[in-house]
Amino acid sequence: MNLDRTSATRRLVLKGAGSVALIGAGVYLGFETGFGILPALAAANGKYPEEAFKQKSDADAIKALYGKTAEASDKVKLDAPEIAENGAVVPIAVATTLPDVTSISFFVSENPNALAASYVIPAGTVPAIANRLKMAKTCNVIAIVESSGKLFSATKEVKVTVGGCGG
Amino acid sequence: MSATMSMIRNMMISAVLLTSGAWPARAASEADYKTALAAAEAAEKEAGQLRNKWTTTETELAAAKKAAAAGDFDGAIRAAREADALAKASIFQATSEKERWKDMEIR
Amino acid sequence: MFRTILCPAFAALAAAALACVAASAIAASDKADPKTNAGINPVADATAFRKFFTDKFPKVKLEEFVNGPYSMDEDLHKQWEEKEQFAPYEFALETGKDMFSTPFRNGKTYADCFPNGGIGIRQNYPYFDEKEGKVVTLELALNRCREANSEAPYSYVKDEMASLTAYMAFTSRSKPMDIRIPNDPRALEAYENGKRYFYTRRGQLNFSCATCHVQSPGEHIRAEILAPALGILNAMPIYRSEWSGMGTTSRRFITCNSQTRAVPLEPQSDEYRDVEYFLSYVANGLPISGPGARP
Amino acid sequence: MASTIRVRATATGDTTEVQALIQHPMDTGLVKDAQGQIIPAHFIQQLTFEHNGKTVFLANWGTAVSKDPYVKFSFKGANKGDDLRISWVDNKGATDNTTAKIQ
Repeated sequence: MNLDRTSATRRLVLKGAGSVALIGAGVYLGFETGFGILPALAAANGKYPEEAFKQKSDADAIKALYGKTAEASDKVKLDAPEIAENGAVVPIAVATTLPDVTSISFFVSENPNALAASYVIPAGTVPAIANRLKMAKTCNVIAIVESSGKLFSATKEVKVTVGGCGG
Repeated sequence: MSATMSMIRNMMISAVLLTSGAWPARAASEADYKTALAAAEAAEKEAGQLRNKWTTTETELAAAKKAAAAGDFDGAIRAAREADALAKASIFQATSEKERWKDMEIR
Repeated sequence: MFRTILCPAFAALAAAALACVAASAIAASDKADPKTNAGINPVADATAFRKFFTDKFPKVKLEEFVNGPYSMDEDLHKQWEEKEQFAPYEFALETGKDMFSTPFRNGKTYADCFPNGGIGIRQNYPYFDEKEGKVVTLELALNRCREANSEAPYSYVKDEMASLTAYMAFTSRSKPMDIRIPNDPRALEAYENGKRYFYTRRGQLNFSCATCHVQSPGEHIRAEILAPALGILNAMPIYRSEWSGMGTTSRRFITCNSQTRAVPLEPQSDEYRDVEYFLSYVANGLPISGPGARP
Repeated sequence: MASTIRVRATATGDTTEVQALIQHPMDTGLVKDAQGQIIPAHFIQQLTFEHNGKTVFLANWGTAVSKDPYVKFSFKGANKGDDLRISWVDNKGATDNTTAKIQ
């Protein structure tokens, strides 16, 4: 079932018209597997950083994830809104010109757990990511880029409140 | 009509509602509660016929019944009188808006 | 224009301590309401309506009014563009497409109930049904189609209805809204009733739809920015981040009512059908942009 | 059965831009339902993109990723017509996968 949306008029915003190419019929397998708790390993390999996701503050999460601290760098371009239209869906993206990037992570400082997402960037993958995160309240969004073993960061405050006139 | 004007207007309406008359000192009885509730429900029924009920009236009516069920007739009467005042305000709003809506109409 | 306040002479209320501004008492009895057709002029209304908003927002292109809050604020527009790359209503849209072509138990499908098989017709809804003498909205027509084929009607505020209207809206995307008012006094009355509902203040907050969407579009109510009333229904149904789910026109009307502390009416009550008729008519010519994503 | 994964992969020159939208509640475990019961945490933990058997992108997600999660990235070295395999696993062990053709 392939919803044809190649014609430009079908797209509200003409941004790189692509079409849905969906061949394989994915099978939704809902079964219980013993998903062992894995030791906290550096983010650069494929293991799920369970420990890092448990940390409260962004500093602890960064330490649990990378075991070192980051320095701010203007080569890390963090794109986030001034005022989030809604705390449940905040579009946040990062791009960097730093060389051989192996990992990119996003932290939301005042969320119950600061680490929101951590990405492994194999060689040949462009160090730029866009995603949509949840934010509990107005706070700092921090993007960390691991480039040739060193950590670089960018930080931006995003305002978050509820909407509507109360009722 | 500027938003601040409607703010003042709302405050005046709610102020008028809150300063209801003073209550007799003796402990209220169930009968007093029943009469107060009947008046409030009649007013709310009329507001319903005018298709203009307020959610706050409904919550006060519910609070009145809940307080009465718990035997707190003083509280129940206070809530029923509040509901009555709110219902009457919503009736007033419906009747006054019959003509006043034109004030804001784009022409 | 100073709004006079009539001092309410409620029997139940003792003399209020507050100084009461006694104003000209509005006659309690209802003045003869101008029901004559002369007083109702939808064409003039629509022109004035459109001019009000294009004057108020000269920098916003006419067809952009259908994007609601996103045409009012650059930072919000950027977030919307990001969302539209892969919009959250994708799933509802595809579910709606499946549902639309899945036959009822009697083998018929929605296509048999609608002109042109239901494809590319959303811009003509709601319409005035001269047999019934009332406005018929798309959501109502869909449920009537289900009942005509002995299927249970869907809730007007839940996902199934939103998916169906999302697909039908999608097939009409960018077509101009095209609502007609037949030369029938009942149609004019329905239109007027919708306009009256739109401008009537309700709820303890004493707001009308116009208080927010005519007086203060572009302004913040906490995090949200108010949409202009011009073309406000063109993007229906909408996926709202606030609800993290789809919302039909009915759901939007009901939640707006509760926000002003007015008790909502039954979905698809005459008032809602008429106000949808009014709002769609004055948006004639503006493109359909549903299904939409909203804060 | 429709997959929970919607993906668009478009190759321009040597770079392929990939966008994915996945149908998943991403419950945080901190929210109560209408009856006041806590909705247990239920979120995608790992999302993997593979091209020619090699992982080109791996996402480790926590509870702060939005419902019906979306991600966009690009990678080099793929051509039009290649397959891109996408799979996810969530904290309950449920999984889903699909394969898309790069346009």
